[in-house]
Amino acid sequence: MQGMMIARAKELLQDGTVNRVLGWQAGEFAYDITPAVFETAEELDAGFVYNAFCGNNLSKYLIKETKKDGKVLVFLKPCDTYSFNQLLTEHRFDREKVYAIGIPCEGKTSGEMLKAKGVSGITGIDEDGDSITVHTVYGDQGFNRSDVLEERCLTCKSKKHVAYDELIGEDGEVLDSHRFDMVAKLEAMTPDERFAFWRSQLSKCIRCNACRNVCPACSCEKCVFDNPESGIAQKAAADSFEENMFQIIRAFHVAGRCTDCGECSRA
Amino acid sequence: MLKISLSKIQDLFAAIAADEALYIPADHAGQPEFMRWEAGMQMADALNTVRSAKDFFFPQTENLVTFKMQGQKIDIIDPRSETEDFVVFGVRACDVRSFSILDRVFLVDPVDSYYENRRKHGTIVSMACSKPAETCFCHSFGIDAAEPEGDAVCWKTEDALYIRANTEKGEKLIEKLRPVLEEADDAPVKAQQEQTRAIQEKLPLNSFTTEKFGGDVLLKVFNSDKWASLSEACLGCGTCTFVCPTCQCYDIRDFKTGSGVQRFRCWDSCMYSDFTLMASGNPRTSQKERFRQRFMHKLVYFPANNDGIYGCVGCGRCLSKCPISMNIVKVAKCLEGEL
Amino acid sequence: MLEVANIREQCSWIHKDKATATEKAIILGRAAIAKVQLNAPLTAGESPVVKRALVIGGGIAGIQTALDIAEAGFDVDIVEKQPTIGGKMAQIDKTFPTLDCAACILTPKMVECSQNEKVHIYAYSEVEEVKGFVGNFTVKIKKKARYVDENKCTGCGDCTTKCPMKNVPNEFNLGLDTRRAVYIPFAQAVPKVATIDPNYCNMLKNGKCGLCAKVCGAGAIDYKQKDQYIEEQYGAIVVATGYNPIKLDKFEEFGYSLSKDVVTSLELERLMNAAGPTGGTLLRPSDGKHPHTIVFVQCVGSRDTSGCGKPYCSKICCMYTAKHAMLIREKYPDTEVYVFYIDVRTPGKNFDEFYRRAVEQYGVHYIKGMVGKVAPRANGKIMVQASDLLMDEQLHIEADLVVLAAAIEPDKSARPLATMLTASMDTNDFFTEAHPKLRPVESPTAGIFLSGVCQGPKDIPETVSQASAAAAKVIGLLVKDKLTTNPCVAHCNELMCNGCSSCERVCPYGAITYSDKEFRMPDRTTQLRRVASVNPAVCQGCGACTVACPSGAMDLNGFSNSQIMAEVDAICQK
Amino acid sequence: MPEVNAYKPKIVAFCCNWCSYAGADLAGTNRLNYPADVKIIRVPCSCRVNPMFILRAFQRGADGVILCGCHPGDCHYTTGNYYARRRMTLLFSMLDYLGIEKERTRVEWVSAAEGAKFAATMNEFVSTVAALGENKRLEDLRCKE
Repeated sequence: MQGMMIARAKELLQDGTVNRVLGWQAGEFAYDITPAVFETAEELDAGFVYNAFCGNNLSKYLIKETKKDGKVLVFLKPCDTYSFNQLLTEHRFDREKVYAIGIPCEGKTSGEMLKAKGVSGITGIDEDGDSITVHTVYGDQGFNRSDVLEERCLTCKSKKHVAYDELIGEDGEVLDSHRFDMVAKLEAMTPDERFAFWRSQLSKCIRCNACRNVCPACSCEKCVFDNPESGIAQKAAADSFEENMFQIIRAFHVAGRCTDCGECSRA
Repeated sequence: MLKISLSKIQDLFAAIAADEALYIPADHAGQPEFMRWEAGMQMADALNTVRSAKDFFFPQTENLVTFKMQGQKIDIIDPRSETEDFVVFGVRACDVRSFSILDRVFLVDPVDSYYENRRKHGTIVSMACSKPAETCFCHSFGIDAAEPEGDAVCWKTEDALYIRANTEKGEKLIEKLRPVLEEADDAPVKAQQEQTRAIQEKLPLNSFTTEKFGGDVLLKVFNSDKWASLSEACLGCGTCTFVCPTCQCYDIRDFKTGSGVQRFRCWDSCMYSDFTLMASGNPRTSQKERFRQRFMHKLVYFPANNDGIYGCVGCGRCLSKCPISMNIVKVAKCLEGEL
Repeated sequence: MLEVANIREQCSWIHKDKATATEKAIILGRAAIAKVQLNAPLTAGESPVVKRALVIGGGIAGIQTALDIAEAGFDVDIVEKQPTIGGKMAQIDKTFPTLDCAACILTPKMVECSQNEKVHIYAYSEVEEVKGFVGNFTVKIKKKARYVDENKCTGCGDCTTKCPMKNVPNEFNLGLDTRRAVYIPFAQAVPKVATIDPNYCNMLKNGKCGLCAKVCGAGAIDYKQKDQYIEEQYGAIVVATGYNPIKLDKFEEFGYSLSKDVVTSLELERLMNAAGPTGGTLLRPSDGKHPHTIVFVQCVGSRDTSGCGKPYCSKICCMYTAKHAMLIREKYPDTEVYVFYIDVRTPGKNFDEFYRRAVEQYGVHYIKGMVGKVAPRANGKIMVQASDLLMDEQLHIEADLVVLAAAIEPDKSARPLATMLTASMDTNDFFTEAHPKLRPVESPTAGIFLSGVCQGPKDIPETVSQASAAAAKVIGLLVKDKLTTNPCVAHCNELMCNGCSSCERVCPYGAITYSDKEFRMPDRTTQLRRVASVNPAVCQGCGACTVACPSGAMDLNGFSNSQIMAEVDAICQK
Repeated sequence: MPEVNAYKPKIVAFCCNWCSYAGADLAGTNRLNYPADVKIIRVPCSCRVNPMFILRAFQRGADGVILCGCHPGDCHYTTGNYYARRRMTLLFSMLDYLGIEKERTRVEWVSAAEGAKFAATMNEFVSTVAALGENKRLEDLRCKE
């Protein structure tokens, strides 16, 4: 897949269809992938990767990238195409300046997921179909891909691309996901239990804003939380009320605009 | 060297908590965090907590002063009451070092009395690492994960916890705990230390160093054209600054309570667009500049003003928490090529 | 700067305990002070006025409004969806309480419309789209294809007698007789122009025939005619869309679908009209015989809370039924007339006297009670079962004709029109007025006025007075060269605007538009950004956009976010 | 005699200028009594009420918030009350989802002619909220001192 993507990107750079490629770049370890912009074939060869750890949704970067001259090639996983469309309806970027290639996704995993399984000292990772072998300084460990999927991928709603200029690989179907199972469970609780549940969850929040900044629906020029005139500007949550408040307001702002891309749960 | 069997560790905690607050790393809704010990609370095994231990001395939010209005009268209330004595147990070597870095900021003239007050009342019991992770690079800053600093230091082996005092404060604490501890040979500790150091040799960041940034490189680094591509993916979320044990920027804000004003400070982040916001705007206008500020501060400005000490302890939190996996190691590696 | 703390109606008048009331008054005062501190000077804007009015609907309401506006010297257009203006009044035989002939008083007004150079009639046309705001509406009108050139047709009617398609139900006579596929609705139609019904015309359907073109001396027939779209600017719009009787299929008990001799009151009007299907002689539709016993049923679907009909009183039925009963007894004294009623409502000048005459002078049998069942018999008679509530007895009447006073409802075109005009409607699809008592002919949407039954059931005299009132309001608007606009409007902080269109989608007035503007960014670069701007002439200040805006860039003058929050704070303060 | 230390809930009522605010005036003109705990904030339309205002009220120590608008279909601005209804349904169910008692929040349609309904609604709402007691879950302790 990575090879096909690089080859196609090179072609498009070559024939002048696009000027830049928005993709992923390898990091220090096997799993710390960073979104990156590539401008030449050499850069693509040197740095472009696509593997099970390329979870980042690139659609939000289009806001910034389309402000520049020329056209940008972007690779979109099925869930990313939903955010792509949402950004488009909100006029957040110029469609003319984007060439979108849909790429298949079998669910993503992350370093965090492996670490949650107790893996530490990772020196390398091999993928082979559904099995993942992690090499660590403490010895090798094998996993089934399905056991270390990111939380959002467990409730994947669709493997179908809803926006693209071309596809690499097969398009999938909209899935019958279980994304509201947890909601149903919560709804069955009493208000007291629910409140306790949310307090415990929200007290973990360190108000680092990662969820907001990674969210493709949160693309305001100036967020109300950063605007001293809004009356609710906060940097770090001062108390439990503000922890609640941030999450309530953010949830309200993205209501109806959220595309279930799950970037927030990843962040 | 003293020790206590792991099976009796709760007795140790109880002894500490008898007359002061005790915080240990424990499970908080699925994440390791420092929590106030209550009878029965188990110590988490995780290498490091999500948030660093700087919270104890430099909390995320802290009330500075309260103004209360009653009719024409304004009362100014200092919310500080004498902080109770507390013990932070199980701090890793990297976090312990971060305190001395924070001290260089908060305890130099003018002394930050809020920080100082907490620092005075806190005793740090560190915990040596035995299972460092791939994201660890504390040794790059001369930190020995197997021999941490702190008022007292612990080693946890299969069956026992070994403890030794480093400072007067530590002596005092151990004196108090003497009844539950027993004398021990330090051979198992030595063995564990050797083993830990051997593992460190194998870690991917073992050879990572920031020494090239120590010299007169300020303008060279500052003007590097690599910043643009390095910061390209940065979301400006501030996660790195909030989990960082050495980030010390804060913002002072006023909260109108309806009957007055509560002035408080809270962590700020150089990644934010309203960081160091002035009437004229933010001097760092783009994310590239804000991104650069963070790494320049840690790698160049801080050592330049602090006897060559870097503003990083290699705890690796930013490596694992950054949503786009951009971090100080990648930045330093990319830039060092230019030096 | 002004803010009002409502300590009378909302405090001292309701709270008996002085101490708590005083405490509340202080809090309300504190809230008002908190708000007034954040007040900013409000300045009203100005917008020009297009000196032309549009009247939607060409019934008596629309005609009267148009004539009054034209009288004041302003151009006015009437849009009528039927081939002719005239509306329901043209179908009515006589009017109450004077019993003069409807056509005799209506048709001169119709003619006046066609001859007044200030009035322009778009007959057989519909409103397609409305944009703009008070003083400056842009309306797209669809002129449906008549397949007859209006300018050439002389209205001679030759085609309407030669057309071979003879069995087209004549809607003007409510289907009681037939017309041809090419037709002029009635003799006094305005414009008096033939129309080809594309649903029946053989030429249009199958391309065979073409007879009308052959007989037309003026060469006016044009089978290739297309719908035309006209765009016009108006300063004011009057809605006069009128009404229809409701469909009676939900009222099985009255047997409307079972017998031809169960008719609605409007059908009776046609049966009694000299230009109607029976030439003015009252005959049973089934066998053409004279009816000798006639039963009128009142409130069919009116004041009905069962859900089948309408909850409101249709207002005109009591009077027209009295009129019908009286006319029948006058013309055919051998006929027994029974009227079943819940109440007889006769508010209006000379109305009660009129009803008393029907009862006392003409001997109409008024029976308080409801008809339970109407069942046609094999012998052609209709069995009416009813209860007489005053005598407390069951009645069985063998009738020849049953007349149902069907409730009236707003025309079906009103609802989509209201959406286009952003004028509000009630749950019965009547247009709501800006104030039920003090602004009865204005819609809450500025520049939209109401005339006739589209606002609520009313009779002809009331309709005409309202029509003139609406005209007066329109004239009052059109004489102004400029309008001052409401200063409490929304405004957008362009620096924070994302251009996401959230506000545009919720704005009921289309007051928000977007444009790409160049901005100088803090890093000294120039960026092109899509930002919203509010047209203060259009914005009514509801504030929907301020809440829809995710970044808080939209705010409302006079009710700003910070002001309302200051009020909240002041109220909640201890 | 009123009880001296009886719990007095703090109720914020957002009232549409065109209907319920006038309805409240009518209640006043008719001397219809309702608890003084209710404080009214006038807004041009129910759709002007930002969910933020409601959270703000709870933060500042309100125990209940009620939003009064025109009956569906009667909005002075055509559709404002529909927006308000949708937004509040969402907000209230979200608060409910978070474990904040849904009885503390309400949307009610009160026309300018319904002074009696206004008073009755307020009486009923105040007693419901009073029964729940103080709002402890969405308050900001800093505002209580």
